Amino acid sequence: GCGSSSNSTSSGKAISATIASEPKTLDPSLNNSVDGGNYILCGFEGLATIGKDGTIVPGAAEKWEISSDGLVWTFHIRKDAKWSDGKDLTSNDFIYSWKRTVDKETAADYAYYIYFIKNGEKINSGEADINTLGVKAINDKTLEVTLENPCPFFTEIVAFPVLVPQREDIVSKDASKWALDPKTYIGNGPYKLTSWEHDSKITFEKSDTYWGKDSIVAPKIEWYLMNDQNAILSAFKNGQVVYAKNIPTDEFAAEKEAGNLIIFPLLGNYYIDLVNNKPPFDNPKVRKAFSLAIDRNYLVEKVRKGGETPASGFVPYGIADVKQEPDFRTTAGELISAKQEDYQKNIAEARKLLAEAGYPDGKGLPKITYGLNTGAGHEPVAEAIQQMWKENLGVEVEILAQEWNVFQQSRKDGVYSINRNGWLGDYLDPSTFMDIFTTGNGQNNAKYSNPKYDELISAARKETDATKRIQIFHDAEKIFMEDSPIAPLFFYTQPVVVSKDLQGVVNTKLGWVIFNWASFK
Amino acid sequence: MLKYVLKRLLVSLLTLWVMFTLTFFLMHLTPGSPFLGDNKITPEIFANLEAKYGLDKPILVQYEKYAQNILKGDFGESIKLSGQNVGEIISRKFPYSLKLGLFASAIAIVIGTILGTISALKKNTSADRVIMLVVTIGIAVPSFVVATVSMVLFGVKLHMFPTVSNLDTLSSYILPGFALSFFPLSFITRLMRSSMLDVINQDYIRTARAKGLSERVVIFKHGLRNGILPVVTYAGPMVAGVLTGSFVIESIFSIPGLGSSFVTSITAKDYPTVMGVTIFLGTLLIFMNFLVDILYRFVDPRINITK
Amino acid sequence: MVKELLKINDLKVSFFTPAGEVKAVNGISYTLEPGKVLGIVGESGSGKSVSSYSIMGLIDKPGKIVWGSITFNGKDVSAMNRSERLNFSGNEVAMIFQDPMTCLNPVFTVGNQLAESLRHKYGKISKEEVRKRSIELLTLVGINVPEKRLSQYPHEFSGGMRQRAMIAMALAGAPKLLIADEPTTALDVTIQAQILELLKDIQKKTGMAIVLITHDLGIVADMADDVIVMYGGRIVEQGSVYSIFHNSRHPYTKGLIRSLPDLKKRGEKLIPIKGNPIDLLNLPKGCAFAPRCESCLKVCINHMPAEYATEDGHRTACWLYDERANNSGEVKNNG
Amino acid sequence: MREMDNTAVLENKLFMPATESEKATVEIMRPSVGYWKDAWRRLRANKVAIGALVVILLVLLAAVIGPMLSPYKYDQIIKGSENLSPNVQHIFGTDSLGRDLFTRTMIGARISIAVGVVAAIMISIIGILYGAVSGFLGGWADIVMMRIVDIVYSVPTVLIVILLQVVLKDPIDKYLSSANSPAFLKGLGVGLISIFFVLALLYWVDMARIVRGQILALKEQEYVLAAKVLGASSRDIISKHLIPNCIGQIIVVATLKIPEAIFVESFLSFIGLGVSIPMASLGSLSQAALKGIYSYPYMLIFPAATISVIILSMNLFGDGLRDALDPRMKK
Amino acid sequence: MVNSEVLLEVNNLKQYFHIRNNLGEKASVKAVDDVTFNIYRGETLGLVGESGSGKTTLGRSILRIYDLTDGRIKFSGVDITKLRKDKLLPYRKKMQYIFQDPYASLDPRMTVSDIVGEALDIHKLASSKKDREDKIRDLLKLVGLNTEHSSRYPHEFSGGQRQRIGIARAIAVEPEFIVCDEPVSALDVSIRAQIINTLEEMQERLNLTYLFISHDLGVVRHTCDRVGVMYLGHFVELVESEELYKNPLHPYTQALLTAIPEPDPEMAKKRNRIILKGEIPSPVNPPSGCKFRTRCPFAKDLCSQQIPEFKDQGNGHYVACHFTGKI
Ligand SMILES: Nc1ncnc2c1ncn2[C@@H]1O[C@H](COP(=O)(O)OP(=O)(O)OP(=O)(O)O)[C@@H](O)[C@H]1O
Ligand SMILES: Nc1ncnc2c1ncn2[C@@H]1O[C@H](COP(=O)(O)OP(=O)(O)OP(=O)(O)O)[C@@H](O)[C@H]1O
Ligand SMILES: [Mg+2]
Ligand SMILES: [Mg+2]
Repeated sequence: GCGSSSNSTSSGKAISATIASEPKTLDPSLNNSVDGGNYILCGFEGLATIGKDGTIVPGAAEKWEISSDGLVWTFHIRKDAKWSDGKDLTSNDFIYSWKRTVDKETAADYAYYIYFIKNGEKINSGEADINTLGVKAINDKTLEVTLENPCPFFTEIVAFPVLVPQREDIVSKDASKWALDPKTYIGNGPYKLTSWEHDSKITFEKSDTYWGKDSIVAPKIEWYLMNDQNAILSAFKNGQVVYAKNIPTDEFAAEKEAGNLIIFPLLGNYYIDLVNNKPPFDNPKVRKAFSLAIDRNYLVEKVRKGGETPASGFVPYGIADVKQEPDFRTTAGELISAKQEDYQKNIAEARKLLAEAGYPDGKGLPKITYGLNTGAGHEPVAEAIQQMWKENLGVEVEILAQEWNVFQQSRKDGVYSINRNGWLGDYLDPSTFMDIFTTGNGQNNAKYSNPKYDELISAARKETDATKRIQIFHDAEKIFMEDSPIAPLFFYTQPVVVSKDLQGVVNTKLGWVIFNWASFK
Repeated sequence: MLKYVLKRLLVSLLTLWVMFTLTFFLMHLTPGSPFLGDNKITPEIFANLEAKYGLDKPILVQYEKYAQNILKGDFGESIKLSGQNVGEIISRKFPYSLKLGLFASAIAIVIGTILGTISALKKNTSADRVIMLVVTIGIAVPSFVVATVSMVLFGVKLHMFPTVSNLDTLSSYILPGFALSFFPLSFITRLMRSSMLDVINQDYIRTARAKGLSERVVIFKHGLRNGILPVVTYAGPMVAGVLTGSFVIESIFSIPGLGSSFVTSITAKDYPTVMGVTIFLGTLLIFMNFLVDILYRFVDPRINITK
Repeated sequence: MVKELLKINDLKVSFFTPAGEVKAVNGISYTLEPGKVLGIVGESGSGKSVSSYSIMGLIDKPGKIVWGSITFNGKDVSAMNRSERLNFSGNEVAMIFQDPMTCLNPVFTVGNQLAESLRHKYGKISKEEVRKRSIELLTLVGINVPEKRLSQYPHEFSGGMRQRAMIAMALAGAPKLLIADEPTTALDVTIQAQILELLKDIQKKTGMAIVLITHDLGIVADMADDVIVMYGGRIVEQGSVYSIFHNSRHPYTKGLIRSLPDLKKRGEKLIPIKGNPIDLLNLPKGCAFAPRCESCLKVCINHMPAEYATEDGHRTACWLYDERANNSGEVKNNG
Repeated sequence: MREMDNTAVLENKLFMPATESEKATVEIMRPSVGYWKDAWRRLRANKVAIGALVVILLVLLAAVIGPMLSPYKYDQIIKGSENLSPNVQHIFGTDSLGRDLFTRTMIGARISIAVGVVAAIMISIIGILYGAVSGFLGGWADIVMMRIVDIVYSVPTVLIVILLQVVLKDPIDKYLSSANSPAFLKGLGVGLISIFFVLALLYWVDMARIVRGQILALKEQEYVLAAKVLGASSRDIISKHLIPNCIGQIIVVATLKIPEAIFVESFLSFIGLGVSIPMASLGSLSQAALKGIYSYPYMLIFPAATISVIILSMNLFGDGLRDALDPRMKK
Repeated sequence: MVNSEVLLEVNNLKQYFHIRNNLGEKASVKAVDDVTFNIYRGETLGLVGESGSGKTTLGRSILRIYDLTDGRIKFSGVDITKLRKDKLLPYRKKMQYIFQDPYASLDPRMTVSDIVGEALDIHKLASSKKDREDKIRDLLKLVGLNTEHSSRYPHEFSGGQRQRIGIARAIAVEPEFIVCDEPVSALDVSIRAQIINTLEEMQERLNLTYLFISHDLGVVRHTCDRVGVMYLGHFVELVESEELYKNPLHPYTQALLTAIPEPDPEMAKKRNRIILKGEIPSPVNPPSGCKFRTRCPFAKDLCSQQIPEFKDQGNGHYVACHFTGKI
């Protein structure tokens, strides 16, 4: 046990963790990854932020009001909110940041987060002037935001790393380099960037200008940038890091046994596209049959082993229904049964459906290909499913693995009959999932198209009544699951190894890990 | 000599240019885009990104633009690591690969040469057999296995060496250095053995003995210098390869070197980085080969480099 | 009688190859007096080189001296300790080889290789001293502009110059005995003449003894005082150069002299020695020359011939000179 | 005249001239052995090489018929038998999906050997032809051809491989599914064929270089000149004289290319150009096993050891073969 | 002279090799520089001279192994200087070459019958497999080898036997003219006479014409009708063999003759040798004027200024020296 965890300040030991390799950037406007967002959340804070219990709590804004039509939000920024160089945080810092993100020139990957704000999308596509964005500084500490559509989950959005404030004076000086140098990386968050050793380590130390600094526990966070799964596990075993994401699947069992493995749910669905315009999957019966014949429990327990939940619908657990509990998924119930005891029944049903579709015992089916990308651990899932279909339906499926770029293209072009796919939600609302299967959506690789479904989704977008809105999503999901354009397999989890000595780590459903309140026993 | 160097330089530039062009077009011919991924990229955003990096222009325009920038010595900005210039990335990462590479090359050459010589001099003894067995294993076992196993064994199980290495202490060089040098070391040992076997039967060795020189002088002065020629030939591209880093070794030992960025930038379709690194590696390779030719001539004055 | 410088007694050298024992030298004995030139002639592979390598201790791995003794200046060579041995080879006895192209190390300058020999002789001497002596030596062997030549590599020398450089190196240790293994075979006739003249010259000046190995009878006639003729690892005949050429007795020697084209007129057929060189792996039980011998006796096939000497020290290993072979060689000598 | 003592016992009649036939009994020519026969004799005498050959044959035998004899199929997922350590039922244990690793290793060896050997052959053919032509022609042709080699050498392999993945798979697939494609090709499958393609396309350069170097030296040999004087065509000179005489070097390079091909296959499979899962190769088995090296080291040991044994024996055999084929190593 | 029919006519033949030196500068080796002579049918023309004087190059140029730099070669009156490869094939059959080194000139991986058979195959001289075998057998017998040798490989033979294989290969195509490039210098002394006899027998039986290259003047004297002496790419003397030995006119020839070791101790020790100084100059930078002047004991100013003409001194004795008869 060596490593740099010995680097401690007066108030306690530094926390060393690894969640990914070198991030693309720490610039809030340009970031496009969970890990980058996670680092940004150390250095910056949005109007709202993530609390100790993982829920959204007021951040840089101490409170906000919403107009009755749900379109105008007024945020009140804390008086004592300051930048790490001591300057006051103002409403204009948010306006500058958001405008920068949505600006066509900036070409931000996450610009669509600003689409919720009035004219955001138009500005981004160059159809509207940047100054028409629905934001207004009432005064230095009051910010008025006008939305495009009512958005009950907008607090979620303002807590997202892409909507944190930015300093115009610094950023505009050198927009491409400011986020690389700790000297110019001025934030308003609980931590200050103190060093970025590329491909090796990013270090944040507690900020003494942060308004809530007294509640912050961990004095220092060291993010190790690592790539190889074995290297990550080794670093954990050697005590070099006390928290690590992305360790080899095959080591889950041993780490669990050792009490190091923690699994928390992630807002995501792992599914396969049953490409709807490719025979035989142009027949919903065939699709449904293929979906039913999958033993989801086996996949979860024996193949993934990461504590995932078998998917009985499309929207994962953890998104609020009308009330917070029971959540959307629980309320919707099992749209296909993922219970172990129902499996034999499902198979019988699948057989029947396949026969009805004209392929009794799988005879007469055209060649079916299952595409996936290599090197990301998708192979065992495919192999297991291949075996299930063979045993249960008598269907031979060919698995074709491709390099990531090539696969993306093939998936987009609909080369295979089946694609490995998955979706991670951006915020806690059913729309983050349901939106992608509207006709012609770029993410709709299953090429699903049902006018009724499309209608429902666009109705939900306009709906201001929360109850009605949720009901629309329930209706839409039912249609969707009946059509079975995809076979959802399971809901993602995040297995991580954490030192038994570490307490107070917050892991959220969106994948953030917050060490602000973490300490060693 | 000058004329030769100039001519060689010209040919090298030409080769580099062809290489560059080929890589450029290959890169653009392969499917995928640096901006696609599991993220929700709307068509607008995609268009913005393409415009930002100039990928919306016709490929020939891009090529011309890029070639112009290269001539100015500007490799452009990485797409994957925004704000970071490819030149900066290379100059930041290369030292790590260089340090490790020099270490590994030195090990491979020195130990390989010694083992090969011993093996040749003690032909068909048990020392020879043991050495040959070890080096054949060195050739037979893939480097990813060597690296991972040695990391797990010596780094984690035995705690002898660090597993994450910034190459700041000597001990952090040992494991990656060994993993990186095992194959070339084995290869050099074999090369050296066979060339030494050849050399010790040469007439000039007999002459040296007949002069009454001690066996040490005969082997180390007269034998080694001649026997090492094939090693020099092999070492040129080998050193170039090793210096530019190995994807496998660097990612397994978390070394922030250049080797990993090559593969990752290709899979990430980070055009500027791929181009920059390719040109850099190509130049290095050509330079190393040139160096070897010079060295070769230095070791063996008969060699006419201009041939 | 002058004390002998070199005495070889019943020397046997074998190479133990996977295919069997190659008896390269099969019991040879001779002596050499100081200041004399001994010529050794014989077929290729007859053991000329190997016998002289054994003097220098140059027999390598599969090879071994299996029998016999070598005495130099009254001292048994095999009983020498390491330092005596190192002093012996190079300083007491020096050697030059057939192929000047391959015998100089190609990667060191001639000066460097010459200095090596000088240091071997004189120990740690200063650079200037080495240079001075090197230049002297090169001048002695007739190399022009020696200062410049010292810093050149062997490949920048012509064949004749390389051979001279070899000779210079051999002379660096001021040896008492020079073994020259086919020193001019690779050279042109005019250069060969130069080198031979040079050797004669040096021999006259320094009085060293020379063992001159060659298969050119002309060179032997020109240079040697005594001659040894070898065939199949044995000495078949030895004697003074005059008696060998004018009174040769062994059928092989006779055949050799007879087959020389120089003595024949144009249009006359040459008289070759029939047959092929022997295979040392399959040595006949008897005389090695028997299968090719015109006057072969039945006894020759299975019995090693005895040696027959005449008063002048001319010795021949051939059954024809046994009393029982009544009609001895003279009859057959139709040369 | 003096006489040695022991000769006195010889009978007088021995001192009669010998007849020709008596002389002939002495001159025994060694029995004539053909080149190949002689080579085979030398090879047989080399115990290490023969040992290696036996090992290769055993592994080959296991790879070819082993899977047929095994009670498990290579892709058979046995529920409830996941991650078993080596035991009586599964002597190499099972993998994380409960597949028998012994069967998979044998299947993997089949693929890896096929890849190694076929690749070595193809690399040799292309490299030899290219190198021989380049070396034989010399001059400008040589310069240009060698620059092409340089370029193939330095353009990033990954890039070409990815591109090939796009352009290769479809046509091969189409060709294979068309009626008139040969059955044995169908048996190989798209994956293997594309691997062979890639290897043939990218990995011949070393061979070409070595052969060229050899040819440059050999073409100045007198026997080549002799063939020229006889009026032999360039093609005959290359194929009958030059190439056979660099066979030793070719064998060395080819045996060194085998491990490379085996590793490249696992890399290619990794980025999607290889054999399609659930089919396995030794390389892909080792690679997969690395992910569980702490908990299940045996998953790595068996395939990695098999690779090592195969390559080790091929190298040793190659060395022996080279020695045996060199007529100068006579006796 | 056996016959006065000119078989081969060589006019102003030049063979330069372009090389590069260490500094990458181009240079040309004037290996054969402006040589003119004739070879008559049935004769043996000897070619002597020091190593590097261009003997081999001349022999090979005549066989069109190299592309000529300049000059003209006529074989039986036909100009073969510019013939293309396919047109040259018939002449390949008529002109052959025997190599100096019997070890390097036989492909180590071919059997004797393959080696000899290759010649038959190329020129399609065998009508059937059996005919081919018969022909090979006859050829081997002709050069004094055993039939059972035909399935052996070159390494199984002694040097003399190998040289016979080389001879068999050369005569397999029934040539009219053979260049023998030092055919015996790599052989054992005891074997040389065998090979020379074989060559002479072949000549008689097959009415061959030889260009016999050697630096062994003894052999040349015995085998050749006329002898040409080369120095640095030039002919310095060309005359009937007896005449050359009796009356050498060129100082180089004189030195050469005295440099031959005399296999007779009395003669050898009595003889008055002319020891030439220095080495043969580089053919890249040959001396001006007479190429021999740098080593010539009689060199005068004129020699460095003017190239001596190679001219007939009467009775077919050609010499290239300014002072012929005066020294
Ligand atoms: N290292 C060796 N291994 C096996 N046999 C050897 C070795 N060295 C020499 N011989 C054999 O010893 C015999 C004598 O060789 P040696 O070199 O003394 O002959 P030589 O008379 O000098 O011939 P040459 O005139 O060709 O130089 C030869 O038959 C040779 O094959
Ligand atoms: N292919 C070639 N390229 C360049 N130079 C050559 C070539 N062949 C021969 N030479 C040069 O031409 C000159 C004449 O060589 P050639 O071989 O004809 O001499 P030679 O009289 O046959 O000598 P030797 O007696 O050594 O065989 C030499 O200086 C030689 O180096
Ligand atoms: Mg010898
Ligand atoms: Mg020649």
